[in-house]
Amino acid sequence: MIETLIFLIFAALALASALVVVLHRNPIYSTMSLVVTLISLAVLFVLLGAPFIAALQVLIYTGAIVVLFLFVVMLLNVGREEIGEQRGLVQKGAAVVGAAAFLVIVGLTYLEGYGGAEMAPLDEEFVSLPGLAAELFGRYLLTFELVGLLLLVAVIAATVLAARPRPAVPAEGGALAEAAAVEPATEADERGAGVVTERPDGEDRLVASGGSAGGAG
Amino acid sequence: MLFELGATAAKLGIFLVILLGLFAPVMVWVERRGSALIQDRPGPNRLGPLGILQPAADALKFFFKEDVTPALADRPLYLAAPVLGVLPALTTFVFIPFGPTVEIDGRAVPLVVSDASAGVLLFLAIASLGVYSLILAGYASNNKYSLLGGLRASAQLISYELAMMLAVVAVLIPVGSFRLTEVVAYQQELWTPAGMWNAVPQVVGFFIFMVAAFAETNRLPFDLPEAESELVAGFHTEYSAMRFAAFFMSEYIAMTTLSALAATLFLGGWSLFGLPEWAAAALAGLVGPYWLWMGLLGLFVLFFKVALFMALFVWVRWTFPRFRYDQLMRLGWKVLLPLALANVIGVAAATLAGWL
Amino acid sequence: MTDLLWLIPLLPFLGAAANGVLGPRAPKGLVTAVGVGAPGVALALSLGILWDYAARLAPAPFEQVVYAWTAGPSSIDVAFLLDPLSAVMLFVVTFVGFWIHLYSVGYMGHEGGYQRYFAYLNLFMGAMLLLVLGANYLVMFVGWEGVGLCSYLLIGFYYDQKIPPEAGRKAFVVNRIGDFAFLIGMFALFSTFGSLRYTEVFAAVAESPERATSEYALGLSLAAFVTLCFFIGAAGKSAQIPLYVWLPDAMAGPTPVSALIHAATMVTAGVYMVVRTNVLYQLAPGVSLLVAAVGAATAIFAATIGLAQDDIKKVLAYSTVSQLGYMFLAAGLGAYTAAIFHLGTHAFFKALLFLGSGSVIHAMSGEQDMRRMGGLKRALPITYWTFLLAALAIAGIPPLAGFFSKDEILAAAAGQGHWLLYAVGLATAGLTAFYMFRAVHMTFDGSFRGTEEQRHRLHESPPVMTVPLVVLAVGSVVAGWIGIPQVLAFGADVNWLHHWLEPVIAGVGDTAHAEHHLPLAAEWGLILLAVAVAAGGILLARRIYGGDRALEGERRVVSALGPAHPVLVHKFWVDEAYDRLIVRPLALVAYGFWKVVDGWIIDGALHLTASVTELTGDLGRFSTTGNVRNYLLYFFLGVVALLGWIAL
Amino acid sequence: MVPVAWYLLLAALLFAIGTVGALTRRNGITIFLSIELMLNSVNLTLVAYSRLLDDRTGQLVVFFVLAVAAAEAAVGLALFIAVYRHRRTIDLDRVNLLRW
Repeated sequence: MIETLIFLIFAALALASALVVVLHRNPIYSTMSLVVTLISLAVLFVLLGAPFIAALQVLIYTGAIVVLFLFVVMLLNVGREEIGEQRGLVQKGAAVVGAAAFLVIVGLTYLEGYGGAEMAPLDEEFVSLPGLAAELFGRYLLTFELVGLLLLVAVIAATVLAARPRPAVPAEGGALAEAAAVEPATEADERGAGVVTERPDGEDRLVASGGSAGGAG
Repeated sequence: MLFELGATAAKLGIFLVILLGLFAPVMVWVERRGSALIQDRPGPNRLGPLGILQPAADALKFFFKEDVTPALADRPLYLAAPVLGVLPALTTFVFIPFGPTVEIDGRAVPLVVSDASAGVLLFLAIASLGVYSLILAGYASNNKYSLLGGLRASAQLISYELAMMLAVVAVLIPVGSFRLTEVVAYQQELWTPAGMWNAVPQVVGFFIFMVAAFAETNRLPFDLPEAESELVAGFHTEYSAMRFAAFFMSEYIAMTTLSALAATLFLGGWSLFGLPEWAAAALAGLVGPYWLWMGLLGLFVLFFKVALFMALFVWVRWTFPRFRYDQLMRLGWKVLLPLALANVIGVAAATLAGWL
Repeated sequence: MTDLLWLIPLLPFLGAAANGVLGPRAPKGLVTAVGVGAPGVALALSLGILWDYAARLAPAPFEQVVYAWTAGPSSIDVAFLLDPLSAVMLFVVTFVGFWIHLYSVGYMGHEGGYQRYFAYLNLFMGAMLLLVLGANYLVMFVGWEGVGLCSYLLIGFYYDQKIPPEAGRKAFVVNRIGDFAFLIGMFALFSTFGSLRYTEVFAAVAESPERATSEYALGLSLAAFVTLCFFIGAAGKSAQIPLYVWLPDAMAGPTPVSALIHAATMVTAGVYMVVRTNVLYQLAPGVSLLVAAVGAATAIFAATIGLAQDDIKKVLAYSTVSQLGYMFLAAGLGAYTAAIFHLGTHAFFKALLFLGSGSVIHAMSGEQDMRRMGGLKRALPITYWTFLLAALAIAGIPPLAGFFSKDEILAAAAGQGHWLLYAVGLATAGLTAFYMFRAVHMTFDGSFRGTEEQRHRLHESPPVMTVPLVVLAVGSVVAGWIGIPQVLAFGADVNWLHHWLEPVIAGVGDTAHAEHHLPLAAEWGLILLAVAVAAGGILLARRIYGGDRALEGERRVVSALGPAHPVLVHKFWVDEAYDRLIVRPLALVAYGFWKVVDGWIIDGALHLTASVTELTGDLGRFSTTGNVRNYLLYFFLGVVALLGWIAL
Repeated sequence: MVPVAWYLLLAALLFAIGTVGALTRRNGITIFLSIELMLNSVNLTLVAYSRLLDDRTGQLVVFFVLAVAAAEAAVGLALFIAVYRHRRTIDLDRVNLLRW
C-alpha cells in the first residue's frame, strides 16, 4: 500500500524529470533534473531491496558524475541550444517512431512475460550487505579488479585528452605556456583538465583565469 | 505501525529542534565570541548577558532585510540553491544514533531515526548532495566571482570527499557494517571491557577525516569557494537576507552533522565508557522511565562531543591562514589521498592480524 | 660416419646461401674459399661415408629421416637414402662436381658475377645431391626441380646477351613438360601405394607384382603408366627425343657449367631415375622397349647431327645427347648396371672433354668455332693430351673407360637378340668416334687458323684448370675398370660394379630378365667388332681431317654428303618444326586466352564487382552525413528491428 | 506489492525517453545526459530482475555499470573539452568531420 504509493510518486517524478532532461534547452536544467531522476531511481532501488546500490547511485552518480557534468557545462559555458534552423525533422521523427516501436515491443514482451508476476517478499538475507560483498569479492573479484583498471585507464585517458597540448620545445616551454595563458579558451580547458582529470597542477590557474570565465558567464 | 511513525517523528523532531533552534544560532554566537576571544577583543557583548541574544538579533535582521535577486540571475536555480544547501545537511542527521536500542512499553526502539543497513553510505551520499547548492548558487548568480566560487567548490568537495570516504572505510573495516549503531557498539567493546574510542587506533584516519571535514564544510583554512579576499564572497556573493542566512545555517548544520559523524565514528558517539547507561539506570531508579533518561543522556554525551568539535572548528578557523588553491588540491590529491589509502591498507592488515 | 649423410647436401646449400648473401662486393678470395670449400668438404665427407659404407659386407640401405614433412594422411619425410645406387651417384656427383668447381676458379676468374656464379653452382650441387640421395620420389623431385632451376640460371648466366636467356627459358620450358609427366607418375604411385618411399613402394611391388601389373589407366597397367610418365620426365631432363632440343642451346652457359650440369650430372638424372625405378620398369616390358628404342634413336640421331657441327661445344653437346641415348638404350634393355656404368664413365670423360674445350676456348679468348682453331696441340699440350685421352675413351678404345661401359651396353643388346638396336648402337659408336676425332683434329692438328692477336694470346691454362683436367683424365682411364666383363677377365669374375649394384637391381618375381650369355666366341667377336668400328671411325676422321687438311676435308665431307649436309647442319630443322607446330600455336592459344578469357571474362568480372561496389558506395555514402546522431539513429533503429525480430 | 512489470515498464519508458533525447538533441552535453538516463533505466531493469529472480548478480552488474559510467563520464567530458578547444562548440551538428 505505502510501497505502491511511494513507487507511484517516485516513478512519476522520475518520468517527469527525465522528460525535462531531454526537453529542456538549458543544459544546467537538464543536468539538475537528471539529478532528480537519479535520486528517485535510488528510492526505487531501496524499494527493490537494494539499499546498497541506492546509496552508491546517489553517492557516485549524483555526488560525483553529475557534478562533473555541471562543472563542464559551466566551464564550456554551454548556453541554451539556439532554436535556430529546424533541420533534421526526419531524424527527430524517426527517433520518436523508433522509440515508440521499442516501447511497444518491450512493453508487450514484459506484459506477457511478467504481467501478473508477484515478487517474493523481501528476505533479510537478500538485503544484507555481507552477502552482496561476499559475491562481489568472490565470484566477481576479477571483474571488480578489471573495473578498477578501467577507471585508472579512464583517468589517464581523460588527462591526456583534456590536457593542454604541451609546448614542443621544453626550453621555451615557459614562454609558450605564458603565451597560451593569455588566451581565455585554453585557460578554460586548463581548468577543465585540472578538474575533469583530477590533476592537481591544473588547478593553480583558477584564480588567474577568473576574467575569462567571468566574461564567458 | 503508528507507533513506529510516531517514534520516528519524535526523533526527527528532536533533531530539528536541536539543530535549527539550538546549534545554528548558538554557533553563530560561539563563532563571534570565539573569534573575539582569539583576536583578544570583546566581540558582541551588548545584547543580553555576554551578548547571548545577539543571534536572535541577527536572525531578525536577516528576516527583515531586502531579498535582492540579480536581474540577470537564473531565477529558479537562484532561489533553489540555498534550500538545496540546507536540506542535505539536515537530512543526514537521521543516521546518527544517540542511544542504544531501548524498550518503550514492550517495543524495542533504536534511539536513531533511521538505522539503515547502508547508514554511513547514505549519510555520505546525501552529504555529497550539498555541493549542488554551491555550484548552482555560483552559476545562477550570473556573477564571475560566484561562478568561480561554484567551480572551486565543486572541485574542492569532490576532491576531499574521496579522502574522507577512505577514512570512513578504514573505520568500517574492523566494524564490518555500515550501520552507525554497530560502529558505536563496536567501540563499546574495543580492547577494554569498557570499550575504547576509534580515535586511538585510527588516529591517522581521524586526522584525515577532520581535515577533509574542514574542506567539505568550506571552513578555513579551506574556504576557497568564498575567499573574501579573492572572490568578494564567492558563491554567495549575490545573496542577501534570508537566503544568505540559509547558506550560513547550512554551513553550520553541515559542521554539526559532520561533527556528529566524527564523534560517532571516532569518539564512540553517544557512549562514554558505560557511564550513560549506568547513570540512566540510577536515575530511572529515582524517577522516570529508563528509556527517557537513556535518550537524554545519550543526546547530552553526543552533543557534548559535537560541541568539542565545533569549538575546534572555530578555533582552527580563526587560527590558520587560507591555503592557496593549488596547495589545496596538492594537499587533497598528493597527501591526503595516498595517506588515506595507506591507512585503509594498514587497518585492513591490522584487522586481519586481529588487533582490531 | 654415415650419420653425417644429411650434411652432404646441406653444405653446398650453405655455401650457396653464404655466397648469395655475401653479395658482389665480397672479396674474391672469400667467395672462392666458400664456393669451392663447400663442395670440397662435401666431397671429403662423402668419400669418408662411402668408405665407411662400402666397408660393410652386404651393405644394407641406410635411410636417414631428417624431419617428418607431413603431407596429407601418410607422412612423407625429408629423408636421405644411401644404397649402392645412390652411393655410385653420390661419388660421381661430388667427385666430378668438386673438380669442376676448382676448374671454374680459373675459368671464371676474369668473368663478372663471379660470386653469383659460385652461388648458383653450389646451389646446383646441393639440389643434385638432394636428387641423388633422396629417399623418396618427392625429395628427388625437389632436387629435380632444383637442378632444373640452377640449369636455367646458369644457362642464362650471361643475362646481358641475347642468346643465353632465351636458351635458359627454352631449357626451363622443355623441362616443365617432363616434370609434369613426372608429377603425374608420382601421383599415380602415391594414390596406389600411399607412399613415395622407394623402399616401401618397391617392397609393395615386389611382394605383390599383380598390383602393379593390373590395369590402371588408359589401358595401361600401373607399372606401364608410371614408368611411361617417369620416362617422359626423364626424357625432358636427360634430353631424349623429342625433348632433347634444349640441351644443345644450353651450351650458351659457361663451359664448366656445360661440363658439370649438361654433361656429367644433371642430364644423367633421368637415367638415375629410370634405374632407381627399375623394379617397375621390369614389370613394364613394353615401356622398357620404348625406352630402349627412343634411346637408340636419340643416340644415332644426335650423332649424325654431331657430324656437321662446327662449334666445338655444340659437337660435345650432341655427343652428350647421343651418349645419354646410349644409357637409355641400356636401361631399356634392362641392363641397368650397364646404364649406371656408362653414366659414371661418361661423367668422367665428357666432363673432361668439356673442360678441355673450355680450356681451348679460354685460350682462344672466347672463340668456339673449330674452323678458326687448329694446331693448338703445341700451345696447350696438357689440354691436348687430356682431350685426346677423353676422345679415345668416348670412342671406346680399350682399356679406357668408355670401352667397357659401351661394350657392356652393346653386349646387352646383342645378348637379348635386339640386333637392330645393337646395329644402331654400333653405328653410333662409329659416328661418335668419327666426329670426336674430327673435333680433335680440327682443333689441335694442323696450323693455326685464327687471327693474329688470338695467336699470340694463346696460352696453356693455369694449373687450377689443368689439374682437374689431369685428374679427370686419370678418372676416365681407370673408371672403366670397376666393370670389367667376365670375358676380358678370362672368366675371373671381377665385375665389381655388378655385385655392388645387385641389391638394387634385384629382379622382380618371374619377370627378372635372364642375362642369357652368348657363347664366348660371339662375345669376343662383338668386342672386336666394336673396337674395330671405333678405330675405323677414328682413322677415317684422321684420313679426312688429319694434319693440315681440316678445311678441305670439311669441304669434301660436305660435297660427299650432298643435300644431306644442310639437313644435319640445321639439325633436321627440329627447332623450326617445334616452333611452327607447337610453340606458335600454343602462343596463339595463349594470346587468345589472354585477350578473351583473362581480358574479358576474368577482368570483366572483377571490374563489374568493383564498379558495383563503387556504385553502392556512391549511393550509400549519402547516409554518412558525418553527424554522429544520424549514425546513432541507424544503430538504434537496427537494434529495434532486431529486438522486434527476436521478441515478436 | 508492486508487480515487477511496472518497474520494467518504467525502465523501458525512461530508456525510450533517453533514446529520443540522444537522437534529437544537438547539444553534446544534453546527449550525454540522455545516455546517462538510458544507462540508469538499464540499471533499474537489472535491479528489478535481481529482485524478481532473487539473485544478487543484477545488483552487482549495476555496481559495475556505475563504475563504467564514471569512467565514461570522465573520458567523454574530456573529449568534449578537447572538441570544444578545436571547434569552439559542442553542437554535434557542427562537429561533423566524419562526413564523406
